[in-house]
Amino acid sequence: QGALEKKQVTLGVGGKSLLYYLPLTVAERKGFFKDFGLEMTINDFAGGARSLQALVGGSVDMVTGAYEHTLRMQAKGQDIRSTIELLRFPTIVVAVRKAVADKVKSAADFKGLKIGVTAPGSSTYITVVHAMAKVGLKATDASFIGVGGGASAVAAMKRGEIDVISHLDPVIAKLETDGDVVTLIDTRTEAGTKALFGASNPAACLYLRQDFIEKNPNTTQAAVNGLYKALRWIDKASPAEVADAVPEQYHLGDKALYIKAVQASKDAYSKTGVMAQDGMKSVFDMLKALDKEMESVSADIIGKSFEPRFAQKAGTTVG
Amino acid sequence: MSRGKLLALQILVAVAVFLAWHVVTTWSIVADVKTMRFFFSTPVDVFKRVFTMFLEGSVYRHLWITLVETILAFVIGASLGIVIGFWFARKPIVAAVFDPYVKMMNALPRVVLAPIFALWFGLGIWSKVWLGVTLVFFIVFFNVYQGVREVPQVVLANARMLGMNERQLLRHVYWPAALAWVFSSLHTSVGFAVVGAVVGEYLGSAAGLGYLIHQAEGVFDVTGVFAGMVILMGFVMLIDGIVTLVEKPLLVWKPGETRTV
Amino acid sequence: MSRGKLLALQILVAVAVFLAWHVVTTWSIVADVKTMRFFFSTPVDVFKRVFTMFLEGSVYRHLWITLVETILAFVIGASLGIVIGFWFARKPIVAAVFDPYVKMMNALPRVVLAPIFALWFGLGIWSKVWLGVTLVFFIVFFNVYQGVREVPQVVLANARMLGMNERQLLRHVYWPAALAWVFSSLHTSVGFAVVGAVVGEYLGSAAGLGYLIHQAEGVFDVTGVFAGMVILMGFVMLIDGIVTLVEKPLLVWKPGETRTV
Amino acid sequence: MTGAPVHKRQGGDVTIAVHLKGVSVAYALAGGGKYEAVQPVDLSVRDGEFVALLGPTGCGKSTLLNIAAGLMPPSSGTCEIFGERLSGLCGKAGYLFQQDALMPWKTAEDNVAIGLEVGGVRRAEALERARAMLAEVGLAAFGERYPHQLSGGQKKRVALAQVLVREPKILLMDEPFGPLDAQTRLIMSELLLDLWQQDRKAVMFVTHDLDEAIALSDRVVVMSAGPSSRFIGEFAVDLPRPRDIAEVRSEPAFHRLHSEIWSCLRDEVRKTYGLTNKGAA
Amino acid sequence: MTGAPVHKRQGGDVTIAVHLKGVSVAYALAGGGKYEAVQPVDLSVRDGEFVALLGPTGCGKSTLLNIAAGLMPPSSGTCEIFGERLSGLCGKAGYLFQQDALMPWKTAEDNVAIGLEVGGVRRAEALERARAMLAEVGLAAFGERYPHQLSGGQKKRVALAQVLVREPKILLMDEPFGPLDAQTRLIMSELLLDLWQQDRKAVMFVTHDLDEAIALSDRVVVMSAGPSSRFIGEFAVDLPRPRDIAEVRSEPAFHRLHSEIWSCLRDEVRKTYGLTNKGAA
Ligand SMILES: Nc1ncnc2c1ncn2[C@@H]1O[C@H](COP(=O)(O)OP(=O)(O)OP(=O)(O)O)[C@@H](O)[C@H]1O
Ligand SMILES: Nc1ncnc2c1ncn2[C@@H]1O[C@H](COP(=O)(O)OP(=O)(O)OP(=O)(O)O)[C@@H](O)[C@H]1O
Ligand SMILES: [Mg+2]
Ligand SMILES: [Mg+2]
Repeated sequence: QGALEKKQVTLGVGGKSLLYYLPLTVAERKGFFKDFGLEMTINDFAGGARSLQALVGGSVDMVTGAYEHTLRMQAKGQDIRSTIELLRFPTIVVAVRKAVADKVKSAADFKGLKIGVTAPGSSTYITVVHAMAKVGLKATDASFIGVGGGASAVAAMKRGEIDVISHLDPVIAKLETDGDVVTLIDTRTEAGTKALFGASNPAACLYLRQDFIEKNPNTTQAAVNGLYKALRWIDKASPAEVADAVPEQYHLGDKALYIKAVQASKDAYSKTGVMAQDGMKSVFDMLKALDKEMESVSADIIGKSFEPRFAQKAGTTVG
Repeated sequence: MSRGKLLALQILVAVAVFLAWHVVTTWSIVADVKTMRFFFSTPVDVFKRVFTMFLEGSVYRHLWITLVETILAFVIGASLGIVIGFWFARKPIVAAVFDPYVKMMNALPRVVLAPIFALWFGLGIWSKVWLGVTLVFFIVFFNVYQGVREVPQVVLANARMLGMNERQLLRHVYWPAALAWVFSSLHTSVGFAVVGAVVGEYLGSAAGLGYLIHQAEGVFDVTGVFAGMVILMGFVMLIDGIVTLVEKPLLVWKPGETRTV
Repeated sequence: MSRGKLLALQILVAVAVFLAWHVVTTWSIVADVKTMRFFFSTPVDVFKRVFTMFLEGSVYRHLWITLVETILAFVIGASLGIVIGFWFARKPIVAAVFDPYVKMMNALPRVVLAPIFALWFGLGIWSKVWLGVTLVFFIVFFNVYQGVREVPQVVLANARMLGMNERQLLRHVYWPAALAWVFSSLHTSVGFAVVGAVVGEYLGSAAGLGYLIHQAEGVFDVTGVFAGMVILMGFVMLIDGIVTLVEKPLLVWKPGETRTV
Repeated sequence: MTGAPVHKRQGGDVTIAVHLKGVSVAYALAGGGKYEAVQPVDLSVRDGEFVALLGPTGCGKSTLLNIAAGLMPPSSGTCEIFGERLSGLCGKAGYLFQQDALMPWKTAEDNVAIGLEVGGVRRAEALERARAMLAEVGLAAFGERYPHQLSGGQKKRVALAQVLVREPKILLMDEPFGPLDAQTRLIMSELLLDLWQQDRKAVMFVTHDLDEAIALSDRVVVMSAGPSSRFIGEFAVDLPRPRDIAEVRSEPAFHRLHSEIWSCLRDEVRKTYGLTNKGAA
Repeated sequence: MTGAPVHKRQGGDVTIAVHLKGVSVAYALAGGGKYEAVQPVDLSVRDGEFVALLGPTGCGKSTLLNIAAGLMPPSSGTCEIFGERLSGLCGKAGYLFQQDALMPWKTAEDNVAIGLEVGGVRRAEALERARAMLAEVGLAAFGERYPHQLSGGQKKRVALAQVLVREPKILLMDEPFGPLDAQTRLIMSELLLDLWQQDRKAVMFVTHDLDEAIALSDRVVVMSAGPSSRFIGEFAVDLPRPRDIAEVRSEPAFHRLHSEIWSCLRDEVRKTYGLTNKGAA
């Protein structure tokens, strides 16, 4: 491995404590970035969109965020590329409030319901709309309510202001343990993801600007290596070991519950760091179908959206 | 200065701003055009968007909701600020005891409070209204509190000698004396009422300008974000204009510059 | 009222609040205890947490960063507000031309501006500082602007007859006359400086109290959120205390209640 | 109907309206010091009596009126109003302040009417009476002006109307005719005496115009220069009532009193003018 | 050293300090109306001349001083100061306002010293001169008081010191001795005359005290009652200078003048007092 062009790097993430970004936390806590000579400052943002904006603006060097962002940026002519896949499945869960669970059995019943999503336009929103589209419903058939990321989402469901929620852990875990909801669609598992998207669906990844990659290939490689090491570690570790690795606050005050949640989504973490071609295509198709701005974009951008060489190299060099 | 000349100058400023905006998003002067557009869109696109939004008519519903929230936040916040401001100013003991708590509460980041507001008031307009109220209230409150204490002592003594009781003093002395302060705070807080409503919508809602902006932001539609903000600004000018209209006749008694004709 | 009695009353209020908080999070009166704790934690836990935070020492770094941001935001925002407020008040044409733009800018939701600030000022303290400045500035600005126009006409005329030029008028007349308004606005804006810094951190950062609160919120660690807010409040009291210390000697000339002995 | 006995208090048959008993006043200064304005003095004003208060500038005349009005507590002694110990504001008194004290946000007529309105008079009637009173003080055409649109003397007359229209039992007047020209002064004095005559009020009247003091009052009280001023002379004015204020000045009794009080005052002022300055050098 | 010629303007050898040429003033009223306070008048005050301005309350005396000070523009006509047309403030004049105009946030001595400081005098020296002037007006012990801690007459004297300490070429004085007792008035008048004598300034002096006007001035100008007031009389005061103000009142010339001006004034006030009221009814 060549000398690092840049030792001190800043990384952006939108909601570091989410299970979605577990590999990052593991790499940080276990010192995997340091192992490869990086001094990593992690900036936490209120949402993935903000971390991406910081990347474009140049205030962070790299971001762990949704793969979908790189596609959107490519479509806008911003050359942003993902370098390693962290999460194979979106881990988004669509659940329905207990009280209406007997009437709402699938996406086909969403007509006229109030659906809570993290934010209008976000991936939680797109996932539900996709599910509805599959059964012939349009987005306008239900009303979507942005409920935000954290406790306000829980509050909205507990107060009965929404009938369906499309969200991630820990909101889902909280609602599930409190027995407030019944799960309809679960993309934390391979089966659930395949059922909804027909393929894997790369979610979290590490992405950077192309010019940064070009100028700092070794630094990029080091960051990928660190995350790859974390992926390998997660693959081998037991859920309990994972729970011990993260800060205590992440446990939601209930370690057993956290272990259960890790168990539920452990399969979703990428095994190789390399995205499956059909998975990328499935994300692209979904965006194209649901977002007006993406309609005219050619499929060529898929090729530019992911650079497999770093993950592949990590696969051969990192044990 | 004549109204016409003033308007011309104001338009000049606006044109200058748009020109600058246009230039930096068209040529790579300060930064790469692509990056600039990613953050600032272009003025032409933004105004096209605003135009279509109004033409299509999709925006009216959102505008209406934000308007209602803003006005409610403004009215409730200002009323509370005025009432409690007066109360504190007239009851020094109450003021002394609660002073540190009021200041503490003013320092709570409203963004963090959003979930609690959602819990108490749901995701409808009321959680937004109360978010706005927490901003408006403090601005008005502090100014009223100060305004009441600024009443000239001798005018106050005279009013008391004329037999006014506490209620009458409020109405005939404290209130008019504090009015200039109240209106100064109202001009500041109009903006904050809008901010409260929009941020509330932004943090969780089903409609409103904040919702639109948030939606646009989620898909990196900067043009949409800026279009939302432009509408927002027009909006504030409107409400502020109403405040000024109310203010004028209430403050005619102000000495001001003596004018000969 | 004696200082002792006042303090006792203040503590009483605090105790009452904690008691209420304790009761609703211990017994299912208003709502299920589990739900209440999810949103409000319990006072005992919160104070335990604050205690450990200080004991462990992990909090100091964050506190220091937020302190620096807050103070910078406060000082810069207040200075700008004072300077531009005076400028506007003394140049009616400038004021008339820019008036609508100032009001528009005041209505921009700061949350939406955060990415632009990050673009301009990076993710270090400066983007937070400027976020705070945009809050502090407007509050101070509007009050200074009003304060200058409230100077009694005859005092002003007298000062001018004494031969004061514009600069001397500013120093000897406008400034002292507006001082009460300035301080009133400073008391409001201390809180907003903190809010600006914390919200900035909350929206994207690597350190600071806002970062801590954001971290805690992300994992539903309400105890952590409330602990952060409690620390924040202590914080504001401190800065506000400093403002009051500065204010006292500057406003000795205020008539106030005449006292006989 | 002649002057009141001096240096002797009345028996039970005459009510005493204002009774200052051993009243002294010391102001708190910033920095903990104090300034003794008035040393313990006694003063009683009978119901229906017109007392003029004279004294060099800064001697404590306004201070004593403030005490009688209940606007501030004396440092020692008590103030009794119609036999009742005063604590808080004196509701029976009307006070014409030395400074501008009109509400700047009310027009002249509103300023006058408000005193009636707060007493429960209907607005329409209050306004009517206010306008009538403004006409009496020569300001009928200025009812709709705000105070800042009036001249110094006009403001003072609005304040006068404000006090008189309420017909208080006790009148406290601090240089009511200060900024008025001699002619208007006479007219206002006549007005005041007229009203006083109709319904004998107790009046405490501060003025610097010795002629005016004698022409109007039953008794003239002279104060020494401050600090720690006290009463240095009381003079009963034994001129018949009703008086023609313009004419009364030509009576010999008037002249005698005038020169008596004048010399009492002059020595005091000259002396203290030197003293004050030396005290500070 | 005797009085100035009246009704005739001077030739080239005497400088005219203040020259109001056809000045009229109409105030804008709310609601678009206007109030003509003064109809076109001419007045010239020669350098070193002491002119007293007399007139019934509300006739426009303060208005004319404001015009001469350059605080507001006349509705018609012009004001010339030492031959130059005035636009904006008159830098050569010192103005003692009728109302309280002290800066409430400055102590008495700072209020007096500031006028020197802004003129470039070092603070230490300015303070020293301020203290000396305060001593002259009998307030040596009150230098560190804020205005709200002073009595009415004390505030007026601080304002007097504030104006006099700057030694302006033109003095505009609006009832400078209003709230002072007769004795202090005399002392202040003497002080004013002393200073004026040393370095002849042009003085425009508004007062309601006819004795004072005659005793101090070279010329007395009488205004008619408002609205649209004009000059109804000018009287040269041919009394020798230097004058002893207390003594001058016993001279026969004084008495003659006094009764002349008095009757001129009385008729005017009585007449207008009725008129104003009728105009509004
Ligand atoms: N708030 C105050 N603090 C300190 N001293 C004061 C205060 N108010 C008045 N004094 C002093 O008390 C003394 C009496 O004041 P007061 O106003 O009663 O005088 P006065 O007799 O009314 O004088 P004038 O005729 O000038 O109005 C004065 O020497 C004044 O300086
Ligand atoms: N700002 C104003 N707007 C309208 N009218 C005014 C204004 N200022 C003064 N006036 C009127 O102009 C007239 C002259 O006022 P001015 O103050 O000059 O009187 P004055 O001669 O000084 O009286 P005084 O002896 O009572 O002080 C008065 O009738 C007054 O009501
Ligand atoms: Mg007095
Ligand atoms: Mg006047």
